Amino acid sequence: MLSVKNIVVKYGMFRALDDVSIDVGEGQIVGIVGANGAGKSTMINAVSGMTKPTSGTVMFEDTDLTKMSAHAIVRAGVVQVPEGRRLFPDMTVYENLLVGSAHKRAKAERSENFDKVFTLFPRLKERETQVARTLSGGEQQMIAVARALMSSPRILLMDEPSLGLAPIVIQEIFMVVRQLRDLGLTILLVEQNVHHCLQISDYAYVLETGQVVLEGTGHDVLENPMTKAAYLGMAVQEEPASN
Amino acid sequence: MLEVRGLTRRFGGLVAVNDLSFEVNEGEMIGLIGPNGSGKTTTFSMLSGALRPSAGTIAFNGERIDGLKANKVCRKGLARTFQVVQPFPDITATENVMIGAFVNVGAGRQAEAKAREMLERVGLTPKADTLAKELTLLQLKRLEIAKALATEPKLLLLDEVAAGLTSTEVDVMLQLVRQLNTEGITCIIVEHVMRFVMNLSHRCIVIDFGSQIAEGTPEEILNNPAVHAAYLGEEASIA
Amino acid sequence: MNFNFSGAVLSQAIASGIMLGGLFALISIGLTLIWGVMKIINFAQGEFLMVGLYLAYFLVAWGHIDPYITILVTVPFMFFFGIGIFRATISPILKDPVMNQIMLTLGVSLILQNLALMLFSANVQSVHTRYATWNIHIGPVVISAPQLIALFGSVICTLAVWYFLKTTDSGRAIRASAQNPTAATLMGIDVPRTYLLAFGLGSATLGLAGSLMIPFYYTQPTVGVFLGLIMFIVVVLGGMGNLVGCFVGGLVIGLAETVGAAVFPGSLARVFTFSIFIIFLLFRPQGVLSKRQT
Amino acid sequence: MSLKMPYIRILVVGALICLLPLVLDTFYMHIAVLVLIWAFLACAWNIIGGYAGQHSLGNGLYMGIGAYTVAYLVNRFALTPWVGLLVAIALSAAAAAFIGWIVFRYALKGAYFALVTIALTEAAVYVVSNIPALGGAGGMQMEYRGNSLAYMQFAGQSGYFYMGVLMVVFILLLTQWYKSKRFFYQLIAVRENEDAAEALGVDTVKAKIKANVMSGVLCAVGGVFYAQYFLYVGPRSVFGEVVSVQILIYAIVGGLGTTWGPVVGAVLLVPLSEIARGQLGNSLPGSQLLLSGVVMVLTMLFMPFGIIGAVARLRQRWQHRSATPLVDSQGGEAS
Repeated sequence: MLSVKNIVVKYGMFRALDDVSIDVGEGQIVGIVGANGAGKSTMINAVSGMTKPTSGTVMFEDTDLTKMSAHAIVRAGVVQVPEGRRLFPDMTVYENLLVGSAHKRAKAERSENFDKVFTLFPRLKERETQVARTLSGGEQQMIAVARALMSSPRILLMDEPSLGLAPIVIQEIFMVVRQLRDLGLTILLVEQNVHHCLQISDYAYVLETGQVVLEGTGHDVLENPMTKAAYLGMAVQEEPASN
Repeated sequence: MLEVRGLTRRFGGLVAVNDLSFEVNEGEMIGLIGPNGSGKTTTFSMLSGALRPSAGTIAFNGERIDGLKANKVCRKGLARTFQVVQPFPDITATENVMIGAFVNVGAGRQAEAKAREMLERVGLTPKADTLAKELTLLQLKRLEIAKALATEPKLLLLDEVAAGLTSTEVDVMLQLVRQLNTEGITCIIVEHVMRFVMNLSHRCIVIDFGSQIAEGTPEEILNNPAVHAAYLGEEASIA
Repeated sequence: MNFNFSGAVLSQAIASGIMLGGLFALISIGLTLIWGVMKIINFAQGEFLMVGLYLAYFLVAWGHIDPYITILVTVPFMFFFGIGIFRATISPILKDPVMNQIMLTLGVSLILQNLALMLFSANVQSVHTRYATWNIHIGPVVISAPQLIALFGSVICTLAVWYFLKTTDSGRAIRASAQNPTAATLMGIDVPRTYLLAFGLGSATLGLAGSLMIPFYYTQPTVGVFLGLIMFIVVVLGGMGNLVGCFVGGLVIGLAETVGAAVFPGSLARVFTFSIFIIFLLFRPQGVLSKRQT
Repeated sequence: MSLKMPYIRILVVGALICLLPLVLDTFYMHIAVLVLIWAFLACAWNIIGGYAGQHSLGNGLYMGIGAYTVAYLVNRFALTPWVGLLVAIALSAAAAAFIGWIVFRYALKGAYFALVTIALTEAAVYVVSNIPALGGAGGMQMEYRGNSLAYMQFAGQSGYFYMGVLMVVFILLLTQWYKSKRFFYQLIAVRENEDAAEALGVDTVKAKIKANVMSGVLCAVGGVFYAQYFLYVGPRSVFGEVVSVQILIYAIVGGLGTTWGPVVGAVLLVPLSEIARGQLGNSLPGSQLLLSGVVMVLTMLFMPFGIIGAVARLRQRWQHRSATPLVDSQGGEAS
């Protein structure tokens, strides 16, 4: 459904992504894990049009997303849940959701989407009239997911949904992700929280300094000792540090 | 040398740093680690005077420095680098470093000599006359260190100097920081690149959700299950 | 200073202050939207009003159109005028430092002011309509009808803009783009277009202000200098982007001017107004109504 | 290049300029004096606006303090302007220190800072207009007491001209000299990145207040000279927003935060607008300010770093093209 081919993203001299290819099949959860600065967020932003790649293509079915502006990509059904939530802090929960469904295609499905979102997150229904910034971190993350769902996505790009949340809330969030997949949504999930992410991923990639170092089913990647190495630097530590 | 007691910082209802206490001895290399958003940078900001603590005390060489403004803290010999590099973009690398040098030096000529010496020390001499905005990330990170060094710190706070660097560059940075330590500068390192911290630190302090969850040598930390849980997420499965 | 004024003088001053405050609120709605909500700096806002006033003046004086009917022309004209200026000047440097935007829009204000001077001369222009003499007497207090209409216009315009921002998708898109442009883009909003719309609307309100003011006010190339500063003062007092606050801020400044004029000699009342502004900026930058944020 | 070179350049240019009265007629001498006055004021503004990066829109306040102080003291007590100059310096220093302390202590930035400074200089207009002793809205005429340096008054324009050259050369030398000093580095650090400056031991509030005082005092000196040249001061001619914008426009067009920028701006723009005023002033009033506005808009759109900045950039680009790119030894490709 989504296919990223040989993508390169440079920030000045720095190659944030260096010839990376990934594929996301319809109805799958595909995970991307890796340490801070490995290029995970860059990957998401390259897909959603927030960063323009130097080379490579991002194909969503038959459309080339690299040629589209960011807001047009959303309207086409590729929707990002950004890192750190990025809510509209001074708007109510309800208004945040309305903004999510402001474009034409989503507007037509607005009331069904509201039903769907409030069944998934009954707590948001209770908090409907509260201003977003007064809610807890977990609730804010739910708004971010709900807001993205309101724009009738066909594929959801989730950037570190567990960031800064308490363990119990993280569990909840991942349960929602799995639920969404079961409802038929395709999800590209970027995470630092390796265990949770890999447990629910159908397929996964491990990124290190802008390159894919490992890929496979979620289970395989989780069991692979290299995954841990990419995170804690244990394997590398055995080498002498001098160059 | 540095004594932190009960350091706390709240932002509205959120407690970013919660009752943190630790000590740093002269000549030590301390790693301050923890997952994203655990309060490391907030801690640094309080130590360096950029942020006022909500509670707790910070003593540097026996003198209270909490509540002092950043420029005063710097003049007492405690310098920092920034996680997101903060150069003075429209002036040259040398001039960037001179601003730090002026803390102890009055005359322009001397400050310039000192700045060039610092640039030499971090290996940035070839770029001495380049505008800061034209430097690469690695060069900017070195510049960040050179600027801090020019203030002649006794204690240096390094905030993510290795983040965003390629692995070869991390090695270069590693050597540089180790060199500084052997020259007698005490360092506290906040870092995400674990290889970097683990190779450098004598002792690590791990924080999560603003509280300390572990302390010990790098080996001890690596084998601590609480640390694993904090970094990799708990192993509990999702039913 | 003259403190021994009578109750009648004071009540007239208060009544006039409320009228003037309504006027100040009316001219400040646009800036509340542009600067308060969208954080676009426009130091030429006062000159935009001057353009609106001249347009209304010519329609009434030369076109012999009823001032309240000129709204049909002034509002759409100012909408497109604002969009044109925004596209040509402000939009290309929207990401530049704030100071550059200030300098640029100051330049725009110099251009508009002096173009007006060249084209229309420095003479003070005003129109004579049958409304000018309509007065309402309440006890010893006299209120002029056109001023009262402007006050009503100000209330209605405030409510309309408030309603637009609160309940329509375009209004919410404006607020969303201001609060977090990245997130707005990620929700499918065309942010640059939204900026254009907001700026156009903010400018259009000055067309309305021009039409409502011309029956009792005057126009002159420099009319926007003082009124422009008043707009900024009102927006700061109202609490940056708070429409109700803007209305209250307008009233505060209107009262400060008229009551000040009753107390202080000559134009010293202006100094009183500026002092209120500076004190507010220093000690209560969040405005009259908002609670202090922790 | 020798370290003394910039100083020598200033002195040589100054000396050459002194030859101008030999070739210029009265009209152009008048323009030349105006160029010098505005160049001086723009250089003074450049300290707070260009080097410290705090774009004050109210430096007319200090210029007005200078002009009014000298006019009042000369008219009322028949003092020599030189005493007036000293009093003006003291008064403007006090005002600038007080305003700077308030504004920077509360960390007013950007539009807020601009608005407060406008409000202050506009308030000064209304205050002065209401003080009969200062001539009210009509301002004050000063008496011509004869061609004498003691009265800072000269029969022809050349006296004012030479004095103006001296002042501009002085302020350029001062700026150049300060450029290698700790204080100026601190100002630039404040402009470029305040947090980083604080972290490197710079007391940013103190540095900004000092810059404001320096800039304010020099603007007052410019105001004194202005009053002595025109022998008239009025609320709108030395205070207020329009004057304040005029003070800074030359620095911005010429090149912010450069020694020569304000001078270049004044040399190019003042004659243009004066000629526009002379030629079109009657048929098209306001043409000179319209011109200023157009120049300001174009500068911000196409060369936000001013003429000097644009030239430096062009030269840099040219050098870059001719030089072989340096390969960074450490910053190579990711492995």
